[in-house]
Amino acid sequence: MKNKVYNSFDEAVADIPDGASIVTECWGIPAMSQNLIAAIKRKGVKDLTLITHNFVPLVFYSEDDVVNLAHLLPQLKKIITPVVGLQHLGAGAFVKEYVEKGLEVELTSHGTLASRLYAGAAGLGGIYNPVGVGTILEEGKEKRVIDGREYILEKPIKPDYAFVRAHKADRLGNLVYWGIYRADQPVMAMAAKTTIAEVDEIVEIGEIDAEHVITPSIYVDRIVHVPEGGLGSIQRSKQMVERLGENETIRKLLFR
Amino acid sequence: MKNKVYNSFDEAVADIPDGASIVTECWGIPAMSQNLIAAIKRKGVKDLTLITHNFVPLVFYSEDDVVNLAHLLPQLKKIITPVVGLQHLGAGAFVKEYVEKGLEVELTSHGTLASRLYAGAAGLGGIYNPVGVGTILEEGKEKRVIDGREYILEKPIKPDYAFVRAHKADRLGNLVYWGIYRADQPVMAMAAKTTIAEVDEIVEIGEIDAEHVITPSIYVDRIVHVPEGGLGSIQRSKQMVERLGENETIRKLLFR
Amino acid sequence: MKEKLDREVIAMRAAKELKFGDYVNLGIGIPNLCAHYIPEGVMFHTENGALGYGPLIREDEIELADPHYVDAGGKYWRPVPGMALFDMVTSFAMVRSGKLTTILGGLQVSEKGDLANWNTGAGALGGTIGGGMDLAVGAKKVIVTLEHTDKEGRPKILKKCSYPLTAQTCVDLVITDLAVIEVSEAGLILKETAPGWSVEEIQAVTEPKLIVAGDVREIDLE
Amino acid sequence: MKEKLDREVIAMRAAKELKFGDYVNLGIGIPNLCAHYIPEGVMFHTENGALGYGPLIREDEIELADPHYVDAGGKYWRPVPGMALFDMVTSFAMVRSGKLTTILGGLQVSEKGDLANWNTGAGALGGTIGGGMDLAVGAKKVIVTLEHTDKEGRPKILKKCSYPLTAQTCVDLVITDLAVIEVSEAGLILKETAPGWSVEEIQAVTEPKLIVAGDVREIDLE
Repeated sequence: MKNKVYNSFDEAVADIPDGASIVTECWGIPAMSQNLIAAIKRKGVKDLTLITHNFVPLVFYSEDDVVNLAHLLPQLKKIITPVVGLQHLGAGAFVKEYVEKGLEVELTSHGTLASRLYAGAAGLGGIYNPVGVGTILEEGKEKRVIDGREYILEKPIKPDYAFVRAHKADRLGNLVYWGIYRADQPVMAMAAKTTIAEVDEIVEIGEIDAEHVITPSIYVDRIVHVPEGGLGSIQRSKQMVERLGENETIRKLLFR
Repeated sequence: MKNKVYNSFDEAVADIPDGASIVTECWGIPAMSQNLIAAIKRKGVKDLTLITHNFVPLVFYSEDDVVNLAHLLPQLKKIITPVVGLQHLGAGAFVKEYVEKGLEVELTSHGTLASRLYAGAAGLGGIYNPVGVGTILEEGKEKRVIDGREYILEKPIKPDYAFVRAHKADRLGNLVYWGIYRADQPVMAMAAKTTIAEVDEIVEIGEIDAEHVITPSIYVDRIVHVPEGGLGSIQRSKQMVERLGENETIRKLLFR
Repeated sequence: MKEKLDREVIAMRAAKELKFGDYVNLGIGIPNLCAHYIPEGVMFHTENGALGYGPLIREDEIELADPHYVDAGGKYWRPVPGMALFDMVTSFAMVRSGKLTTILGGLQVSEKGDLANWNTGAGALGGTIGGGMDLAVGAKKVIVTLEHTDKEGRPKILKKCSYPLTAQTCVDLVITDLAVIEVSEAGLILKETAPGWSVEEIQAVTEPKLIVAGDVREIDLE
Repeated sequence: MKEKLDREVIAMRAAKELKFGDYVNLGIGIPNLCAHYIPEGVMFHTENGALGYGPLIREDEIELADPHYVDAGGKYWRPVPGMALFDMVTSFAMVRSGKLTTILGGLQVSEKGDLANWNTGAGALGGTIGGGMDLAVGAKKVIVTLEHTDKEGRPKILKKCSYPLTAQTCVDLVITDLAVIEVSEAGLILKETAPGWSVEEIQAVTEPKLIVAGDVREIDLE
């Protein structure tokens, strides 16, 4: 059995070069590959293209608590995403200075992102997509009427790397997720050339039932265990939820 | 809670009109919706379009043992499939008389079928597909070079009905499958306007873990229980496997 | 001054559009409030990957919040028996399947049923797209809730939206603090009015000419 | 007459192309036989929805056959720890991912690496397409096993296939009962010969001109 288990996050990202494209989830703290993102930040690679469903600033937490994609801003050449920023904080205002310095932002809808990743995973050359017609998303793209309805030609996304945050991996690389943090991650793993998973637990072969596997092992190249209580760990997430009530802004946003 | 459980297969197909399109699995006896197929045969609706990954004659079993799509031949206007017949039995020879009388056969590759059903499920207008270039599958279709590679424009498939053969359904319609008989069925259920499931077992709400659901309830409109020991039941499948050894042709085909 | 309907009442009226057996996706804002009024037997969808989940966690039960169960707006909910979890490829196929009803917030709606709800014209980075465009294009029925006019009293129901669109000709029903308006091929049909508001008063704060339904009546929450 | 390699030996040679950590999909016929010779640490894929499944059930253990665990050729296998089951959308994305090696049977191969393996020209209904076209187009490496000539002694390795194609320029390596031939941009490279067969004898039953590898040698199964 090929060894896919890496002992450190730095090792797991060691071969990622300047100019690489990386797809990863950045929504909901337990769905973020915080340790891999932190490793990329330490590594300092430049001119990255990031594909994510959510590119947002950290608002409620310090960088000691949570590391997210916004921390990579100085290392980015391009972002492909349906969400830049948080609506109530002026949306994409926080990337303005980088855009002025040349950062490219390609907007897409979330469903379109999922379909484009599927297209990348299935080797399709493009898809005719119903979403975005008559909106800013159609700018510069080919449109076409098929059976009386208008569609936009969208290109597949085939990233160099996917960072996925899974719940459990077996030693072969089969993955299961937890709750709504499955999200875009299975199709990200399928579309990428190389997939690196950070997981709560690495279990023995056979502990994940074949019927319950979400990401089959062929799509997972490297696995790193998230240390208990460490950055991005379940324990840390739980503590943060427990502290939610202390912050009036969060109370208002999340519970009213 | 809306009642999706029907007491009979005939009731479950009662509204299917002449000219309807139906997608269903026809490969591997435990994956076939034999009771729904039998009900359609009894009903006698005509001019059906069938979409299936496998359109084959019954060779080893009598119609009392197994009912499959080939039994519907007189009721069909069109078949969309990657497999007509069995290679060692002269492939599509068994449909020849129907083709001469006007049956249309649209060939596709199996992967293309899966992608076209996904396109139907996701509301796409078409996909540029890499498979079939330079083969008979490109005939009459638009081709296009994208980023240096040639693709064929393939249309989505959006059938009126899907018949799926699942292992368990809860009363809301959430489904799980068993073994390799998951097959095309989840995407069939997603692409169809109306999905009818025949299942080994109908369980109470909560008995299927949310993390293990394969087809979410929104995609299932009607559920019918396969009677124990009846057509298409697990018991019947197991008996047939136990009898495999008695037939020298099957022994040769399956175990050598 | 006559009273307009408050947000809770708009939500109550919108919730009435849902019936037993429906599957619904609620947007952020007023739509979120509908959750409290939706009849039994309606299942909730959130585009981040759950169907049939339980009620939102209230402020007085924060201790029940589990970081693995939140909706697309970041609100925590309770897992309940019968729910299903799935990935985004499945979730957005669901969004586009024509099997969901969606209640969305709106900035502007046009007489053709165009919807603008993501950006007030502050440039491409002046708003977030998320899954709203997918919902607007893909749902079986799109209900938009919004206040009838902006803070300066200008109409939000317009001949043509001035803000960047979310989707064209997607809206089926508009529910405001003054009226219930159906989008039809012929134009906007005024179906219901807020108590005390006349057809003329509502027309005065609506840019396109309203077609008055034969059976136009006061909004009824029963 | 000199002996040609038998089907088992062709399968043994093809199996040598696989190494620890590879994922492989085996077609029907000779490729299926490779299963017995494939080194440990190689995982099997079957396009009907399983990865990492166990060995095929042999004729003397029919009682172990479970109707829920069969491969794309209808053969029964054993479920083993670590395997994964999935649907066809996932399975064919996998087939097209460039992450699998596939060993396929062949009717004809052209000098450009075109493959014909589904139909002997008996019309569109004279063969079955299945998932073979997807495998030929989508795999990282396509190995084709076939007999070097047909029953009448006519070459199956041709300048141009006469049978309907499965896919264009897809074949990487051809393993026959006489030779191992690599498909390159420059043409077909003869790498290995069956014991006792000369380069000239092999060329005589091969339509396109073969490029003889500098290190051409006898097929070695070690």
